[in-house]
Amino acid sequence: MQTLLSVANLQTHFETPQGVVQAVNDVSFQLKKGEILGIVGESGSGKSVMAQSLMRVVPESNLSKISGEVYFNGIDLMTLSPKQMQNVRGSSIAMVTQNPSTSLNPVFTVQDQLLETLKFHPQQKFKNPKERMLQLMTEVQLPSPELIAKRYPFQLSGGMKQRISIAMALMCEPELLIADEPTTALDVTIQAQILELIKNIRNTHGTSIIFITHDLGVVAQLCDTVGVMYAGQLVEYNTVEEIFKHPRHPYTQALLASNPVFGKKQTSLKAMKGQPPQLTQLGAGCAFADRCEQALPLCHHTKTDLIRLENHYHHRCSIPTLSGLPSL
Amino acid sequence: MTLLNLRSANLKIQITLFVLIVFVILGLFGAWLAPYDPTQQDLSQALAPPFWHAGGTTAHLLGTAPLGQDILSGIMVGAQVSLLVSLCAVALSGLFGVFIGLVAGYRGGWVDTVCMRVADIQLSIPFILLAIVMIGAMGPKLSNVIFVIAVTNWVTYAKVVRTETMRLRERDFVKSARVSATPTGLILLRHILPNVINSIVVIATLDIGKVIIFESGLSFLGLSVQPPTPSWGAMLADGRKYISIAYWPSMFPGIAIFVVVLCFNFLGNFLRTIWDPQSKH
Amino acid sequence: MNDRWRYLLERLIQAAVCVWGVSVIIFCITHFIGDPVQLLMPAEASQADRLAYQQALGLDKSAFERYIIFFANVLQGDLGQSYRFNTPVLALIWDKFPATFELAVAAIVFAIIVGVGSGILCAIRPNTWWDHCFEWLSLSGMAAPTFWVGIMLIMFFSVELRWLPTSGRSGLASLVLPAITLGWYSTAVISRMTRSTLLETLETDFIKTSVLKGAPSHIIIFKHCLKFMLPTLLTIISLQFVTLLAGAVITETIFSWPGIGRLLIQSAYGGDYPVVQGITVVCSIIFVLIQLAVDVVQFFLDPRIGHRQ
Amino acid sequence: MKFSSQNPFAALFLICALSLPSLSFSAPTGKLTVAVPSEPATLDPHKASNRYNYMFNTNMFEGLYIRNDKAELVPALAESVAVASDGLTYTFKLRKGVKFHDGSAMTADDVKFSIERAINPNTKNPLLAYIKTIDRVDIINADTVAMKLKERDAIFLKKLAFAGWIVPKNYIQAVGEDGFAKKPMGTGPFKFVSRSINEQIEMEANELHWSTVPKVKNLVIRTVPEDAVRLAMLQTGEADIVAEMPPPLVERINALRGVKTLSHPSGEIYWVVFNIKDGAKDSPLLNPMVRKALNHAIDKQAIITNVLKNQAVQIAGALAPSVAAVDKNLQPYAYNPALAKKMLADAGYPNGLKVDMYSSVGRYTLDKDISLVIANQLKAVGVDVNLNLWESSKWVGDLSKKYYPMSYQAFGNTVFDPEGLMIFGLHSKAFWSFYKNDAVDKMIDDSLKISEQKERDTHFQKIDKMLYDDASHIFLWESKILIGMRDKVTWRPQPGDNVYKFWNASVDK
Repeated sequence: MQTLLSVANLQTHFETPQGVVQAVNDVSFQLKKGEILGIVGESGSGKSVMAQSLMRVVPESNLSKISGEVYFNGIDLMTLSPKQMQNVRGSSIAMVTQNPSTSLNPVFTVQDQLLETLKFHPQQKFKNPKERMLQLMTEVQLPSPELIAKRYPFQLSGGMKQRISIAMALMCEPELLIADEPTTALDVTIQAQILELIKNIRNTHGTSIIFITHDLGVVAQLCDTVGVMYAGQLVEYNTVEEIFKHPRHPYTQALLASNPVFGKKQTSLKAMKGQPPQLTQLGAGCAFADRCEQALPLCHHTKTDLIRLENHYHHRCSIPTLSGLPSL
Repeated sequence: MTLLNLRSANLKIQITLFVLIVFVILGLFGAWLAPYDPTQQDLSQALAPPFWHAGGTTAHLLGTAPLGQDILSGIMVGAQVSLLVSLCAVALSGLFGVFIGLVAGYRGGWVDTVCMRVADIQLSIPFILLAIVMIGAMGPKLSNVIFVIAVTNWVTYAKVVRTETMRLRERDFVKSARVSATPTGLILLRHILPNVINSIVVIATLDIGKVIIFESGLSFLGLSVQPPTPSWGAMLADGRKYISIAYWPSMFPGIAIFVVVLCFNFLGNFLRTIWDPQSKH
Repeated sequence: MNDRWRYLLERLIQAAVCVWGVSVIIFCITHFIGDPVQLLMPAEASQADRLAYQQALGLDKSAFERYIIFFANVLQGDLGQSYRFNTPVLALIWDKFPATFELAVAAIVFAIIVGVGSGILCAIRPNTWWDHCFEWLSLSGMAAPTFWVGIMLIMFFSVELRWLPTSGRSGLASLVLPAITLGWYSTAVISRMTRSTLLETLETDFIKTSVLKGAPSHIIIFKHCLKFMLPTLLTIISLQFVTLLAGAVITETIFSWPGIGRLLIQSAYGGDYPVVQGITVVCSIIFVLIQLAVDVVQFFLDPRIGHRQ
Repeated sequence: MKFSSQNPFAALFLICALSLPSLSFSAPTGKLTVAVPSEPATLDPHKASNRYNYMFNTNMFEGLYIRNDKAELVPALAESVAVASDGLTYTFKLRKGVKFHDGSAMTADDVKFSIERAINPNTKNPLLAYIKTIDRVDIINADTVAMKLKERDAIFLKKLAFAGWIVPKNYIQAVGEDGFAKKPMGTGPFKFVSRSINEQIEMEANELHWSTVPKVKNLVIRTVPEDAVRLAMLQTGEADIVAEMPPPLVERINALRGVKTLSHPSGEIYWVVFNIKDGAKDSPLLNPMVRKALNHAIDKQAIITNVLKNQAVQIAGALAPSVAAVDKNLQPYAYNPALAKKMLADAGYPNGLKVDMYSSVGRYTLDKDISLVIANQLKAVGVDVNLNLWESSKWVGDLSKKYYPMSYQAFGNTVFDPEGLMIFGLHSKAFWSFYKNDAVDKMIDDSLKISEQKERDTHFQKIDKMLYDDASHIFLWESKILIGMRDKVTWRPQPGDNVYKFWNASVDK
């Protein structure tokens, strides 16, 4: 399959009074057309900032810089002018955010907000915006779309709002959909429906999806490939089977061990000890070293190696024997 | 850029605090620190210019007023009136407003309705009118000026505290206190007040500046503290008659008012930033 | 719809209660103003003349009686007769109100244009030199007494530059300085409030959604943010407007502007009870009406109102 | 134009001149803008209550007798008067050919109506006190009117010139009281155009006037309370004449280009009033020795030089030199703090005394500043003055309710005769008098019966000496009125009063 998105050495740094925050640190991955990539990690690991960096919507106030290459359909998004980038957002790449109750503007009707997306991208091919809207609303399984379109967001339930957010993201038929924890704020039953919906979108439209979550179960259910983020780094990136069957990075292993579904049944769940490091105080060594049960002395002060596997997959750990696979 | 901002913000707050400390020291001890008695007249020295002008002397650094009073001393001693009026008026209106706000917000129902209607009525009466009538009736004494400003200023506090209280009333820690039969007064004092005190202090700090400006407006209308008691507002207002022949009797008190009010505004904004990171002031 | 009418009716009753409360309070405190008879009579009048005059004005009746008469008249739309001008109070107010209204509107328009404009510019580029400049400017606006600003403006723009008339009410040029003077403080308040509200709004998720949708920045600011902020801004502006109407006294005195503020202070000083009472009652009615209007406008602007629990 | 009833030729000439107005007068041109700090309340001359009314009235209206622009008492709407020997009947011969602003003729009916209106208690005429002596008005024939007085009044004509404005009967009856106040009409040199309260009064030259057609076409009197703004208006040329400038600005105004100052005696005397009438039971101020000491304690000349910038003239007693024939031999109490202290000690206050002083703010020129100086100078001789500065109207309003042991006041001139001050400011029966001296009261009562001028002068000098000897007040000065005027204006204000007649003003292009 054709590669849609290729990210190389993406870095996002913030300057704060406490020092430089390395929110995203040397992230690389590739996404094929129609592929669903899951990004997992604890809160604060840089998942959302990474997604925002891809769309170049990181809050500007204290941004230091984004660097790296983000090739989308062969064009480096980092080299586009702000105007061109604005055109990419919402049309080629769309994003669904976490909290449906705040992500819709309370003072405009659903219809206003949906149709607007088309207005911002005059090059889109839908000649009848209203029809497109109703069609999408039906597709995201909103009951009586005509009626809902005229409603204000506060008159709708959380699940409905998230469906609308998804419909809004899909308005211009984007090639890439970034879903930033779209189910976190929802009830479990609704969560399942939304996941189903996202899967359907990929299946019917062939949309590539980056799905950000901290829920390993969701990843297992939905994704083709997985990136595990820790302290701004993609510590492990591989197919979903490999990640769950042969986790190579100690952090991935610990993550799986602490999860009721994937943790070993015979022993009790293992809570990960310690806290994620301050992103301003990343030393020379592995960021996970302090919490890593297998850490060697050198882990604390030596830069971790990027161990490349086939198909751009990789993991970052300096304890090669654990991987069981030869490093390249 | 960011770091620079922070450093300059730090410097700004240091300067602000310095100015305000000087202001408070003058307010408390100005009468002892001033080189002259500010009410002391010397008609032969009337309207002497500041020392850097031709004809000015270092005896009167900032020149003299129309009756020959020393302006620097006037400013130093006049700080007391500004300090007293602003602090007392804000404290009085704050206390009253907070009390009304707590009771109205916590009790709700008809108590709330009555309090809010009274607040509406208060807001509908022009401040100036109240000042004219009340100070007119009671005479332009310091205590009356404080009282009038306090009377017209409590509504802001009441409204803010009421809203906050209504929100906090539904919080679990208040509910549990209520369930455990804590007396209402104690709930208000121990559970609700500490949660609104920051907002109140911010409003009060900003209010102090506003009150100093109010006081000078009252001076303009002849409704504030009268000479011989020196006050910045009165000096500024009285000096305007002479503005075309001598700027100093009004300019320096004007600068004093400006700087102190500016500093209170800075301080208020600063407190808001550190206590309420959500806010973008 | 039923709820909406009930809401409106409730607000109307509240408004009426408010106006009535103001009338009582004002009636009571005008009692304390100096004796109108002494203020109105010249030095030559004898004590007997003064007593006769008092009787002629009906001031010999008890306060309660006078309030009943006053209130009954107000209900019939009669605010009484000015002692000083010997004309109906309502006619006087009608005569002088347009000047104040014109001034207050000009001042609030100035404050809105400069305040909202600068607030938006500051919020778009926070922490730039531009933002800092305006922070200083608006904090200065809040730190300078009105009358001082007015005299300085006259000194500079009228006397030094000879661009604008010093005072009086003759055409647009004469409106400029008083409007700036009166609107000075409000401009600062509105600018600061606009900036902080806009910054808060820009941080909201739905504005992030707009950015993600690829909305151009002018649409984000002027459509998505402003419509959301409008109720807040309206409340601030309406409060400022009322302050301006009531606070025009000083500006009107400085600029010899023939408005209601000067009439009010003269009447209060001169013991002209009926005018003081009349102006206050009219002012409070206007205040209450503006609040009501703002409520109604917000009702239409913010779909959430009326649906809150 | 100046005329007098003693000269029939002049009057004859006048009548001729009137019939051929184009020969004697060029058409009025130009606009004169005057800025004053305050304004009349009502424009009805019979309801006038402040001196801004008089400024308006004197340009709009005339009486049977008036003050001309040199402040001389001259017949106006009357040609002459005959006084009966008992002094109780005044028979006026009315001037012929006088027209109201609407062109209608002034008749004996109008005179009767006007005077009756002015003395009718229902009119609430604040100036009633001046003409209360009128018992009735009779029309003898079409151009003769007689007024019967209740009692003799030696200065009746002077009072009539101040309060006896003639208004059009038919017009008032047609438009009503309010209508008249809104659009007043008289016979004066200027006619009413428009008025906006707190803004301005606009007048226009009355080309039908029987003698004095003004030189300016338009007269605008603007109300500008701020001193600094009036000065600014003079500088920018927005005003041609600015009135009542604070004295300290005199040098500044003179330094401006194209502008000059005029300064003339106001007829208004300033003094510190002791309340020794009511409620002064055991006040130390009841002791004349104390009052004398206080008189010696004030350095009047220093105040006049440094604070008032010489815009005042020291007085010894209560009489204003510009209004009365003052006894030149009466010397002001000399400034002598040592003597003052000694006198206080002799009076039984060796350690000084405490006294409350109440002064207005904004009622009189620089009243706040001067009260402060007075308090300061009194303090220097051991009189601890507790100074209360009150906003003007509060101060006036409390005058009748509150006991002011000491206050800084002024008393203005209205009738160009010491009688005004005596009756309304010194007689113990007067509202504005806080002094009680039976001998003085008696002398004042007597003065009403003395019509011979020389005799009156000496009589008042005697009263003045009594006041001086009793140190009834701290006598300060007669103030001057400071006016700023642009060079292009030619105008001479009327002396002895702060009422401005603009009949003779002209403006160069």
